[in-house]
Amino acid sequence: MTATTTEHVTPAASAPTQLTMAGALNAALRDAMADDDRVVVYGEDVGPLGGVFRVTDGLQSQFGEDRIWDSPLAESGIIGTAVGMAMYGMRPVVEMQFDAFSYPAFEQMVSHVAKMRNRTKGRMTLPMVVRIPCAGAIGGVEHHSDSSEAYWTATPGLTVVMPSNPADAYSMLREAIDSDDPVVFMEPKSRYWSKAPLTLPVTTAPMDRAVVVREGTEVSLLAYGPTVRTALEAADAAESEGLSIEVVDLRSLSPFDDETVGASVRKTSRAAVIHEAAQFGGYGAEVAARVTERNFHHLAAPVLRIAGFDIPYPSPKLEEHHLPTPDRVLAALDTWEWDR
Amino acid sequence: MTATTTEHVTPAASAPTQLTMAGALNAALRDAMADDDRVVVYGEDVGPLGGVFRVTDGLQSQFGEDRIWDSPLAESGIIGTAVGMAMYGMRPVVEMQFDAFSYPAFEQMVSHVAKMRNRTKGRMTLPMVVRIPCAGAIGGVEHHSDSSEAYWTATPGLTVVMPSNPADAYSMLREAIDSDDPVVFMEPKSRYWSKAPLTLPVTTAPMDRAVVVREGTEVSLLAYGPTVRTALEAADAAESEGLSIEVVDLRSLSPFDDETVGASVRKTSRAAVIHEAAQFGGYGAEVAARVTERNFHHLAAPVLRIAGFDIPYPSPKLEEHHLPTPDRVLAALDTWEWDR
Amino acid sequence: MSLNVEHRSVRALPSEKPIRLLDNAGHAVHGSATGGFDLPDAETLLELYRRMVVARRFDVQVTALTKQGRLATYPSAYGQEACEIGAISAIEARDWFFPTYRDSIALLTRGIEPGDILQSFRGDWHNGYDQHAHRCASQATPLATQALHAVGLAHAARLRQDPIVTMTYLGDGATSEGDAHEAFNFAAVWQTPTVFLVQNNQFAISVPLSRQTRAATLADKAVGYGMPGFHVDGNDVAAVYSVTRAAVERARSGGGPTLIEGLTYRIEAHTNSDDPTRYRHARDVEHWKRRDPIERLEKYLVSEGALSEDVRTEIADAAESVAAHTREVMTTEAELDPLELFDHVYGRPRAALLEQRARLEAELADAATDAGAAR
Amino acid sequence: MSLNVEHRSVRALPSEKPIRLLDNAGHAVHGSATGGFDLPDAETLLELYRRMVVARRFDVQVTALTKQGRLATYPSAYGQEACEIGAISAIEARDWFFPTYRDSIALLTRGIEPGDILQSFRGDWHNGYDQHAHRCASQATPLATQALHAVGLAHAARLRQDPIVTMTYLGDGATSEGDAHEAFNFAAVWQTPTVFLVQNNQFAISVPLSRQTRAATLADKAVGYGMPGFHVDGNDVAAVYSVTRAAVERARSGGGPTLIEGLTYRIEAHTNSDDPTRYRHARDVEHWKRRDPIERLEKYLVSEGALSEDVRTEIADAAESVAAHTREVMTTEAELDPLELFDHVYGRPRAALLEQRARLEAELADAATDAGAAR
Ligand SMILES: Cc1ncc(C[n+]2csc(CCOP(=O)(O)OP(=O)(O)O)c2C)c(N)n1
Ligand SMILES: Cc1ncc(C[n+]2csc(CCOP(=O)(O)OP(=O)(O)O)c2C)c(N)n1
Ligand SMILES: [Mg+2]
Ligand SMILES: [Mg+2]
Repeated sequence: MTATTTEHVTPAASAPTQLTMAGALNAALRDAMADDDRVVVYGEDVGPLGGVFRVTDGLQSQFGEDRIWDSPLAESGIIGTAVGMAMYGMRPVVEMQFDAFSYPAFEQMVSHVAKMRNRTKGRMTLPMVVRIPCAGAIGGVEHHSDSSEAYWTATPGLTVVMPSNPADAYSMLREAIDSDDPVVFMEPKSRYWSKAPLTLPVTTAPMDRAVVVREGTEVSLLAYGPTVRTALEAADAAESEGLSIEVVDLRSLSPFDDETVGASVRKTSRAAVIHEAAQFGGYGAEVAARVTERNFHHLAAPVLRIAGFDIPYPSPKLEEHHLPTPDRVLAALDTWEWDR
Repeated sequence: MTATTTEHVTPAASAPTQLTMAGALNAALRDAMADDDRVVVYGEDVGPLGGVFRVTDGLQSQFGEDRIWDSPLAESGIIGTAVGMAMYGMRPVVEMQFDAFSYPAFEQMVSHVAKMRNRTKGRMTLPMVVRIPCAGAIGGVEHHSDSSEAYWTATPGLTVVMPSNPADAYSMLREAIDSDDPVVFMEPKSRYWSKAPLTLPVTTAPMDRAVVVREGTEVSLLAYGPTVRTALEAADAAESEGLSIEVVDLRSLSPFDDETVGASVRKTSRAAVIHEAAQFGGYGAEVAARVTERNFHHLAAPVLRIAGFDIPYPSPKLEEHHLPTPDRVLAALDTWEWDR
Repeated sequence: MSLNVEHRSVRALPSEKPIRLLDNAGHAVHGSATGGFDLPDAETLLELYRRMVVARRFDVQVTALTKQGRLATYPSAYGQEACEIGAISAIEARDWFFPTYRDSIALLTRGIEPGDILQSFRGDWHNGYDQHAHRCASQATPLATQALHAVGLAHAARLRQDPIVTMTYLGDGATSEGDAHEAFNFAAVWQTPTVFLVQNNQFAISVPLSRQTRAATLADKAVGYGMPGFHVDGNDVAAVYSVTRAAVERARSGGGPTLIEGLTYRIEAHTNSDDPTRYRHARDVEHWKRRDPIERLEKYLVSEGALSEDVRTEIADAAESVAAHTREVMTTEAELDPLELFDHVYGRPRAALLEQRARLEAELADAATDAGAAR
Repeated sequence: MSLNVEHRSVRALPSEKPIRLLDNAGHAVHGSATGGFDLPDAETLLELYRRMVVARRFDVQVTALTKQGRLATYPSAYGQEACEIGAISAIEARDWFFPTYRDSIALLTRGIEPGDILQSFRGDWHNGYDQHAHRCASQATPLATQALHAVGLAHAARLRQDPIVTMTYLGDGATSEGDAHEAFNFAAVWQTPTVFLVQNNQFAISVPLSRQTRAATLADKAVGYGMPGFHVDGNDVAAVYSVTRAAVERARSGGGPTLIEGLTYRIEAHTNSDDPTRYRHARDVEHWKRRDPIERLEKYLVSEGALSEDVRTEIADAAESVAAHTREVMTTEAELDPLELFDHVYGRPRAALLEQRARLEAELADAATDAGAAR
């Protein structure tokens, strides 16, 4: 059961340098483009501007306009043409500028991207990656902080992953680009500027595995993307109060790594899932439901969901009240009946 | 706790006639249009054709083209203009021809329909109804049998309801049209031709309430739309084997009626939710998660989800294998450890 | 200033009168009505005739089989053969085609097996032919979505200096969708080698063209994208062929996309579950039956002495044998394996899906045992 | 046949040269370049000048406040005042306006309080003004979506025989979205009283117009919808006002929608978080600064003797006082009640949401107690 624990970073060859998640993603794109000329990148403002989050910074000057270019401003057009490019055998990596701006492409995503392989009995595959800078906590005005993962994970045929740190960002994006199936690659905006010492290239755990990022014995916190940090902070705070929390970074939202999560939950007997999105119908519902289904008799308490409120994402000055904080996580754990 | 049990049909004034669900919906539209001239109906083929399921049959000849008309073929256009019409004070009732054809309107639904009231602190409301003939089991070719409810229920700001029978169809559609907030009104296609004796107008339970449609003591089956019949058939079959099943028709998917469902589950101590949509990330996850959260110590077994497989909806000749059947429901209940 | 003026193309309104090379009486048209396009040679026209006759016979056969319940649904193209066959005949085997549900006869012309084309309408599986082998996408149901795929594939080929062309068909109704607009625009901005054929059969299910657009012609839409647009008599296969052929050549030589509208009419119902008496007059259908695209070409070929009675019989026989073959494959039930439902959702197996597969497998085994016991 | 010919409108290409009534030197233009539109009278022009000067001062003030961190973001319209003010001045109080994030100065001109306009950019709440009171929708962020709302509201009014007009602004980039297409088409088919103003500022964030369209002008798009289109010098407020005014009048009298493109330029960054040096040359910005819309009108008014030094001072003072007022409201923190987050999601209270509200209320009370204890 330790196959997917913390040691998921391959040994560094040379001295590591501090890299942000945005930088790691940029490097992953750069390396993938250099390794495979079928990899092309396009979207809104990804060219000379380098993307509004600078994830594609410098790539156009390195690879030229035939490998990375600015498309017209139309998300359905971006995804729909990427389907055609992938049908031809290219490996398009396209960007949706924010979660909410992927919605115009919803039909292409659900009715084609997700269904093409199955429709054709595997004769037509779509090796494409849809990058979505996701979630909030960046002081964004309306429509800039949505969490769209529940829409994608509810759609059979899509693979949905979300890294929480620079090493995973690099490794998982490389793996997503190498995948013969479409991947929704969600990038937590609030973590873009988080740093870690890295030597590239780095290979972390496979992108379909969850990883135990902190061991503990009494509670399993299941987190992904931006809430992994929240969970770790909560775990640190709890430790000083004598509560031992294990933190699992889900990483892969679809598929869900039942094995790694199940092992953690069976060890601790209590679990809570944390996400920014509204609780009702959120991805946490799937996590809670399946963890309960599969581990009911190991559970000492219901699986908690610590999530955003069931409201549209708030304006910048109010978002702090909406987002799950370490305090809120610990307060939620207090609602359990503890009989230690 | 009996306020919302089976007697939810008001006493009939005159002799009831057999009415299909499609007929009841048609009558509801007709009566709403007659009662309130702000009610207008449009969409694809709703005029002379009367809709591909004939739900709007005869309405254009009765009310004229200024009250009900065929729009251009563009779903985002339909929802987007309905937003504008509702802003003016009309009460548009628009039709998406099938779940999958609502996807082009996803951005309008999520970024405006769901958010307008909140955005404006309640100063601008959108009294509109989006009718969606939903789900499968009608031998439809690809894209004609999707279940889209998980997308809408994951979106704060939307009210989502689904009737399972003609009386509710009438009553809930009237209530949806009367609502000052947008309602996603999902109509299970496979039940359009199901009949019930009815005298109109009929008022059933409020549209935000679940209803116990069959009393039982050992298991609560939580169903909605097309699976209510499945649940009732399973309950009948189980009765002959000495198992007493209670069936709850959820009716309102968002909000969820925690009270009625909780009461049932606390009585029976076992629950299963049944839906056609794929299980992973489906609406049943929310049901299972919240029922567990709120009733954990009353549960003798995990809440089961009996749902479609995690695959795109199959072709007509294979759909029978995908859909939850009464047999599959009963087989699922057998997986529990029973210690009666 | 940043306007990239050298990128701009010539602006011109498509002619409002549809381009026509053969009139309804089967006479060759001369003068400005031809839009400067030449009548194809007799050999080409004869081949187009043959293809249309076979296509029509196939279409009639499938409609009949559908009425007998052998298919879940079938959207007929009866009356639209000039568009369906004229345009598909203008591309080559190396080119890619992106059809809709209505375009089964174009697929037949492209050489796809009837049984493979009809797998989806029969309800066996969503798509029954090998897209790569035929360079033919699946028949799109979500309207206008396939047009973007056509543009994307064309752009990929262009980046690879692969001189292929993509062609896609759309209905008049589909032009109202956002995806149609985005496809036209991406194609024009990227200058992809793409030919858009809008089959304006004047109805979107029950909705007439007047509720779909206020433009004088659907080809007018080309102006807003800076691409050439042509409004063509869609019941004149000679015109459809010549105009699409020219567009294909321009596309192949780097000249970018073209939008072509073929004005035609759907004689049959939208699909078998439609009731067209609710929205159109029998006299309109009669009017359009008198403009039959096959009869028109036949009159011309006969008057030119290019269609002998022998050849006519030979073509009719070929059509009958396609019909017979279609009947045969469609009356044999295909063996379907429900477990295949799980096998193509993802390339990499998912544990949870394998569990579901095993559950269905056990169910099927139980059912087989029960059936055996009952016997 | 079913083509509803009487519904068709005249087909015409918009003039490729932008319609202009005042040239950059402030001279009145004569001849065909005016497109037949008349220069507004001096009183009107003076009022437009006053509004532009106030708008510019406000815009500059808000950009400064944003740099000081008082706003989360602000998309400036510096340089686009002729479009922003010219068009909004062409509608009446009873008409409805559907703006984008860029159009704050049009809202100011419409009489909305600076503090109310800026509530959203300050981060207090998503929308800060009363839409009904001002007949002004919220500033749309999802591109082109508001255009459909404008069409829907116009159609509703038309059904009610309420002679109002709706106006919406879109950017050049937004015209690529499917919703723009659907809005143009619904408006044309339904003949709604709607005026679409495309502010072609030649960039969508960093993406230049040449990557957005291959059309000669964005007004050309009108052709494909059978609606009139006008390509206007968007730095000439006289032209923008006259052309939009004519479109508003035609719309009000039942003549249907109009598409107007104003060719202009955004002088500032896209928003404060943008870095325009990455995608455009300083010399382009300089070029467009020399075509300033306010200076142009000022030259004309001065040369006509219609703008005295006194009036100029009076206008400058008025602009200063708007700026001062804006500074004042924006440097006072608004009292925000986090519990209001729950109060407007639905009209009918939801039990589960009230539980969440109670939870936050308790949290806030705890925090207040802790803060009190700490003091
Ligand atoms: C996005 C979408 N919306 C609605 C439908 C339902 N639908 C199927 S065919 C059709 C009419 C299409 O008309 P047109 O584009 O003119 O093509 P035709 O059927 O006449 O060939 C409609 C509304 C669909 N398939 N896709
Ligand atoms: C649907 C959607 N996609 C992407 C964005 C992100 N975005 C905001 S403004 C902008 C550029 C818009 O350009 P344009 O329409 O020309 O308007 P301008 O900002 O120049 O006024 C983009 C891509 C958005 N707001 N909405
Ligand atoms: Mg049609
Ligand atoms: Mg712009």
